[in-house]
Amino acid sequence: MIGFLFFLSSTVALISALLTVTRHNAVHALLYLVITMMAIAMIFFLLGAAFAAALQIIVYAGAIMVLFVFVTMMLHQGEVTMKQEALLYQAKQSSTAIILCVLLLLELVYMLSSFSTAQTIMTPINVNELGAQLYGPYLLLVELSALLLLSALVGAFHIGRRHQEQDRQL
Amino acid sequence: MSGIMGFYLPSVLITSTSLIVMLMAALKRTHLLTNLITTVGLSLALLVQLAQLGKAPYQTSLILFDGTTTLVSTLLILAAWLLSLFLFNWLQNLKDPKEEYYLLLLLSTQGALIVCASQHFASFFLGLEIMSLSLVPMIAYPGEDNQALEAGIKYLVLSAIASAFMLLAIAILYLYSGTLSIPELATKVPELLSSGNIINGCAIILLLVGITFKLSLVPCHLWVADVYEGAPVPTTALLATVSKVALFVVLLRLFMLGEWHNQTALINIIEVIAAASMIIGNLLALLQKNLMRLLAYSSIAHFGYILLAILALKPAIAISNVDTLANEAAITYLYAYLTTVVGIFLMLMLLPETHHIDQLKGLFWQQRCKAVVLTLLLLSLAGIPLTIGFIGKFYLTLVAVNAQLWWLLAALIIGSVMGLFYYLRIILVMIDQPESHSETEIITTHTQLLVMGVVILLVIGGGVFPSMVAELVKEMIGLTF
Amino acid sequence: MSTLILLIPLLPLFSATFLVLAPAFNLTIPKPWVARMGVGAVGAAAVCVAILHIQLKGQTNYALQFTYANWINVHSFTINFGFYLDALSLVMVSIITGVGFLIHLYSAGFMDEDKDYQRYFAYLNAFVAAMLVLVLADNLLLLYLGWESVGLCSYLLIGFWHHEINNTLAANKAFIMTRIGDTGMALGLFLIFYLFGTLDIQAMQLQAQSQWQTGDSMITLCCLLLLAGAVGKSGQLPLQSWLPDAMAGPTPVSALIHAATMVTAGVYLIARCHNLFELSPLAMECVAYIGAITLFIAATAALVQQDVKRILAYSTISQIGYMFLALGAGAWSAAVFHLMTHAFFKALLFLSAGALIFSLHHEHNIFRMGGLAKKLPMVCVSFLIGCSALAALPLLSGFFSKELILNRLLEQEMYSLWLIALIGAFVTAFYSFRLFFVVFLGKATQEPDRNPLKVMVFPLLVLGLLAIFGGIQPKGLAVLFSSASEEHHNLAIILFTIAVPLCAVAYAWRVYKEGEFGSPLPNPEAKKIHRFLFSGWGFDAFYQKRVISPFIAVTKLNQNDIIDSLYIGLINISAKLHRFCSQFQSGQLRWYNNSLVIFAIVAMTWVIIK
Amino acid sequence: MILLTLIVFLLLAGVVAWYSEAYGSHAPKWVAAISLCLAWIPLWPVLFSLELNSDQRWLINEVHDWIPRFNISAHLALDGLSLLLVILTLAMGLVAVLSAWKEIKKQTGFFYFNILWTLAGVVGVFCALDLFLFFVFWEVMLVPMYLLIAIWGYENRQYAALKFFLFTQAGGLLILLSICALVLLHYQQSGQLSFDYVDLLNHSLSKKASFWIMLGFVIGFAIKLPTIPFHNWLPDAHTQAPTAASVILAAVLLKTGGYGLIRFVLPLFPDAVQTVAPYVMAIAAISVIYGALMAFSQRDLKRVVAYSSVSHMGFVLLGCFALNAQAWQGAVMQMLAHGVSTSALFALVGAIQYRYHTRDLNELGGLWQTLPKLSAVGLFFVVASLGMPGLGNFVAEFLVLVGSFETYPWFTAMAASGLILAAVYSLMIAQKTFFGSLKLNAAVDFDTRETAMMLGMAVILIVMGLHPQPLIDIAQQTLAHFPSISMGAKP
Amino acid sequence: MIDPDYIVFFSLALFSIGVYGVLVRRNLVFMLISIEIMLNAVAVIFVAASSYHGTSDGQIMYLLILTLAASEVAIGLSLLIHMYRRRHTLDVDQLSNMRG
Repeated sequence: MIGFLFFLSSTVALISALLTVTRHNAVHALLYLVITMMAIAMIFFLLGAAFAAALQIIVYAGAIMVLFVFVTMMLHQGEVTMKQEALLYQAKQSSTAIILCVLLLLELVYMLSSFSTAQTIMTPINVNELGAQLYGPYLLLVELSALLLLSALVGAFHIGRRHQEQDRQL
Repeated sequence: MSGIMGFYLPSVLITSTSLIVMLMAALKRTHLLTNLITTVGLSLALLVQLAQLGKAPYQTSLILFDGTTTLVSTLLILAAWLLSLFLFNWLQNLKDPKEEYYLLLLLSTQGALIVCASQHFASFFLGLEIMSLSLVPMIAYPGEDNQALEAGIKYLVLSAIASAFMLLAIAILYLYSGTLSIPELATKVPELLSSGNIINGCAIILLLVGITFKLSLVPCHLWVADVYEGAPVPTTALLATVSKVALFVVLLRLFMLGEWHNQTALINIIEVIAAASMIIGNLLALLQKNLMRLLAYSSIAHFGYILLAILALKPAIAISNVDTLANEAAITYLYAYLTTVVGIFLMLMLLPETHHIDQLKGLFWQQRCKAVVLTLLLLSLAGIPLTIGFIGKFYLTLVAVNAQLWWLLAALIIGSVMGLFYYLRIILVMIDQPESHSETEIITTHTQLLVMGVVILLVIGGGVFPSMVAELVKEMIGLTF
Repeated sequence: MSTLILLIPLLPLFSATFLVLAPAFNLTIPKPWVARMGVGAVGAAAVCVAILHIQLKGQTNYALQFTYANWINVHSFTINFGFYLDALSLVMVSIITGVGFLIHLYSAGFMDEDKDYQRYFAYLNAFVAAMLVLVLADNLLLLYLGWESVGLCSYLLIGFWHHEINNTLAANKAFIMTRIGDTGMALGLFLIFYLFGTLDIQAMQLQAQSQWQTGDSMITLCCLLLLAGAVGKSGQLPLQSWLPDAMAGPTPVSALIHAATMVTAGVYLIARCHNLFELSPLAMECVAYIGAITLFIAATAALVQQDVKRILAYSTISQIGYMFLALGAGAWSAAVFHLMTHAFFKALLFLSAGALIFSLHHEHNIFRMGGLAKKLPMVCVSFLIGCSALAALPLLSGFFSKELILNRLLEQEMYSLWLIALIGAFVTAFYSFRLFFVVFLGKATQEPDRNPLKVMVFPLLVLGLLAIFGGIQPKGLAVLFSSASEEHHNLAIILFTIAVPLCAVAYAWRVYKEGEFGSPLPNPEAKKIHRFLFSGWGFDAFYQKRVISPFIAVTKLNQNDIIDSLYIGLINISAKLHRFCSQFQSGQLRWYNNSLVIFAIVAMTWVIIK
Repeated sequence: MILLTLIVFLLLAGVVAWYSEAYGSHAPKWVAAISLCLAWIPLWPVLFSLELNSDQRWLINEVHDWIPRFNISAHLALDGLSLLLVILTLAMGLVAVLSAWKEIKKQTGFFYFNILWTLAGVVGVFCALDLFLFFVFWEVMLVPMYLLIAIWGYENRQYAALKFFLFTQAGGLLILLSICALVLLHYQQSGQLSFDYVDLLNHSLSKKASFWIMLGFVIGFAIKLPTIPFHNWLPDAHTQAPTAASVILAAVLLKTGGYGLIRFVLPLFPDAVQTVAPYVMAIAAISVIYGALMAFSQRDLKRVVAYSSVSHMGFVLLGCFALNAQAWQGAVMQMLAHGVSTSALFALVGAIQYRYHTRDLNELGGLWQTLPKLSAVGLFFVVASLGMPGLGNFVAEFLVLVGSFETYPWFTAMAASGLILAAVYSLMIAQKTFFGSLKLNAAVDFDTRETAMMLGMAVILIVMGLHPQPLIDIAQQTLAHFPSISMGAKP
Repeated sequence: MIDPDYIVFFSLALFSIGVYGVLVRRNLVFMLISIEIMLNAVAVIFVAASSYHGTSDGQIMYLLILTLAASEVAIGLSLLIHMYRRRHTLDVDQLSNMRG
């Protein structure tokens, strides 16, 4: 059952990921991406990482993707953008990239397949344990994450600031 | 406990300074005060860090404060401190708000400190991201500047991709070894290798993608020139020194632990990277007229040179047993590179709007002091004796000869000669007599004189009397577990 | 006595140094004092030689060696400043100081109007000093010093009137051609040092005699290398062509350097090293043949020259050829004897020619002269004496020495060489009287505007006397070379050899008595031969074509240094590579992304393959 | 402390000269000239006694701590060879200053600063016995020389300066590699890390190792010497350099190459040297001839002299690798004599250039008619350069050739033909410059300063030619310690 | 029970898709999206490995990746807006003023 669910969700995730990177319409792509996120959350859940699955949906699909959608909607100008995008990306012209990606995948798979994990028993990690670790030996990481977010905040704030003359243009 | 606190104190100081700066910006923006606070904070951090030199090492599962860490941390803070001294004048000419820059500077320095102290992939990764994500806004800082924007986007996207590759590598390592701690991993690597698989190699390659990108080594060097050119000068300085040096320490740590010389394929790859960086980096710089691009290319070459030290860490067939010399070589070269390059960027900050080599024409006759300092710094980059650059190169040559890396040494020679060519070309331009002989000595402030003095002291003092540097480095390298 | 010998070269040297350095210290010496100094120094040297003669009077077999100072001392290589005096060097010293003094005296008058009076005497004194060092040296390196120094002085004096570019070219030619020989000689010195471990002439020859067999190829090589030097200096084949051009210098210089002394240095060298040469029959043969061929070629070339000095120059070459012939035949003393007599009569001839030129506003072409016998009687007489001695007319000095040589050739049964020498004698007599007749008989075409000065006449007188009565072989020479030749002269042959020059003179009289000359030659063949002879058998053209032109062409070709293009190529390649690498810096973000991925793929492939 | 004092004194004098420009543009040259005269004072006691130390090796031997990490010390020592070359350096430095006296008008302070620093570097090279220190000086002297050429040079100065620096730097790096390899191999054998020459003399390297290390040294020094095919920097550098720099370049900088060969290559690798000797001598002989041919074809007077340097320095290389006492002495003498004669020629060309602003042989001519003193002096040095007996060059060349004839007669014969070619190009200089009809306007002849300088050098050359024994004896102090090698190759 | 090999394969495939997106898309939005996909792919391995090894390290890494993704997106989007304002396009190929 778990196996089947895994196959199902992984197939969904891959297909929607593929669709994500090939769409011309950014909003569509983002919606496919949300589906991918959901599917991945499902896999997390199957792996026994319930907390991760929840975060995947809340933070990723919920917060980050919404941010994306918001920005995209802001910059989206309907048909014009679509036409532009159609010019910018044509699947036919991406044969080199496809070859590269397939090569990369094959090599990675080949290299990793040379090793088989002996242990295949899953031990779910509960939130308790996670929290104990996170606020125990890894406390520093939490603080550093704060710094990371701070720098992102300041950076985004500074760059995203509206300039006087640009206001007039928009 | 106080001893342990001492190790954290510089970071705490820097972080607190950044918080104060943020609060200041939120309450009332005063550039001068912000500058002052930053400088004071960094000075304090530098002092504290200096006091840490020579202390017994300390480690947690995430962080390692050994001699190397403290020494390199000192250098990193020093670089940031020197930059902060020059920032005021430079930022004054900018239309954008100024305070954020200090904040980001402090944060990226903090990130670098964490990177160079990390002995756990989580802390390494987080430090790295703090550093690079703070750098992105710093690169794209001038809002009016299209080139800065372009550079910022390029850096962001590429560094995200590089991070993704690095994360993949870490994930693979974690998947198969079950640990994220670097020393623990090192103990498990032989076991992994014994089963005759290539996972370790695969992971290291992926990690190398990220590292070569951050160190701008060939073939992942393409971004560096564009970003240097587009970014504001102090950011470039930070990119060229702090971020690279911090990362290199991790690379060094990684290579110190494992039994790398058994993995010929990897060694081969690193050899090729080193040789290609030396040759291609210098070739790219050869006829380059844009100063920033030139410095970018030369930094490629310099990190190619320094890879020699990595390769000499555990040589397959050494001439003689020289203990930790390769390690010392790497650190000494980092020291030389960092001080010199920071010096050069500081000088360029004093010469605003200098992008093209020809803009330096006649500098020697108009602003003698600056030109002499710049000349000395360039000579140090070129590795001419009596500068710290030569001492670094001497160390590298010594260990490379010891490890019998003859082909790489040939590349080093070719690269050095090419390098000398373009450094000398800059000097030539500076001493070229301008048509109109105008003595427009731009007044240099006391701070600037002080900073130039410090740089010259580090570069020439270290070159003429290298024993202090050598002894310090040796002592610090010795402080390990 | 050692001081006396030392003084001989030092006196002229001091004078030369003083005259050279005076302008450097802004010291102006009045002209008469310059002459007094220059002439006086050589005169004093001559007096020293005279004293030497008196002191050595009665001794026949003497060899004095004095070491004055150490020069170079490295390991086993020891060279001293030392002089060696025996009969040979005494003869040479006497000639140099004696004839030298006369020529200096003559120069004081001849150069009277030249503004570089002082420089002239400085050079001339330096030359005398160098020549004296050459002949007095007791080792080959010191000899080489003198040897090169005389070359240098010769160069300076040939190019004395340096504003005329041709003069300096002639000087260059002289120096470089002799330098070619000198380099061979230097190699000879290396070889000698290598073989014998010393450069001392006497010690070296002693060793050679005691330790080496006759005909050893090493010895032959030594001799041939020394011969190369001698050939160059003495204007022998194949390095003879500089000497005619060397006439560009002032005439007294030609008399002193290019007739009496320097050019005979080669003869001196071989005579000095005769013990060595005796060990190598092959080398001796070479010397003889070189001499014979040279004497013939030069004599025939002298036949057709028009410039009075060139005639004399070719005749000098030819006469030195005789000396070489004598040397090759082992007639050492005869060679030196001929050297001496030649010095007298050739100096006389040159000085007379100088007087001629002096009187005729520097006219050199004999065909523009004529009928001067009455107008310049003094010159005419001295010319006559000189020509007669040159032609070896009986009882003049040249006769005795040439007679000795011819005799020796017969004794050695070198008949072919003898024949050449005889033909040479005929030609010599012919061209010398051709010169005399053309200049002094016939119609007067040019008026002399002045007569030779008194200081010039006196040397002519003395030399004339010497040319007539100088045919007494110095006793010491015969003893030195131990060539007490038995006098079993075949009277018929003697008469025959006397007759040959006389015939030649008669024939010349027939051809040139009425000044019927200068008419165009009848047929083209004769013209061709005339041109060939006139050019000195075409050596100059040959060298120009085969050596100088290719040399210049090669150097021109490589003017920009072919090796430099290697480095320029390197620069170009670097620039090309730079542009190639820069292509990849396209600024395209996606290409940069690609580079990361490609690197990962390639690196992993390598790991997999490994 | 004597040697350190000497070097530091020169460095300080340079700084003083630079700053003295504030007191007028004439001040620096006086500072430079006076300090070069004062620089003799530390050497005074040595010059008089010439007494060796207790170890019978050095006149002065001083060791100062420097980098204990690598056991590198500032080991400065003076023996016969070094003494001769240091004397040459100081003397020719003075000549350089004098020849620049009127020529340099702009930035005089910095000019004399560079001159003095170059000289200090060269003195350091000649005195350093620690290989690391030697290398440091070796490179340091390049920078001020580079600046001299690049700032005060003629038309194409930047190209020439770059070329000069790059060539020597490439050679320098090879030397650095060799030093490192030598030191490490010695360390492995003896367990003692040392850069000291005296320690390293006792190495026992394998044949292969010593061959390669020696090759690095030889190529590095050959570039500096220079021999073909590494000579191309020289004509350009000489031609474009200001007179004073040309003088220093010719007089002392080239000598560092020869000094390196004699000081380091010969004693350190006696066996390896033997294996390469025939090849190196062949190259040396070709250098002699090639340089002479090139000199003849040039039309720029300075280029002629520069190529003649290539030819003359070929004799030094020949002498070094002939491996016997005469040839070594000859090589040392050649360095000294060439130092004097060629720098005199450069000073002369400088004087001509100063007066006529041209060095083109086709434009010159007939100078004797207006400048008799200059021409006479010029003729003297031209003659010296063609190896006239009685002058220093002859003694040197003769000794070299005598020595090398014992080992390789054929190469010697080849090199000897260089003597003929020397005459060819030297006389061409004389003819095209001093003789012939006058093509240029009259000019002022030598003044007292120039006359004194030139006559001084002439006297030195004559003394060297007629009484070289004192110099030979001094050099013998060094050469006596060389392993005597007899090749035993009979012709 | 999920075979670890499948998980690895899945995440590598996802990663490659992300790489593909980065390589071919010229629109900056899509590039950022593709990077998110790559990060997610890595996260899958971390979480899976965490489960297999029974250590919480992997999940902590996942949290960190989450933080990183958020920060990166924030800065990336702000740059994107900035670029759109100045250039009126999102085509990164037009960002090639600097080259050589």
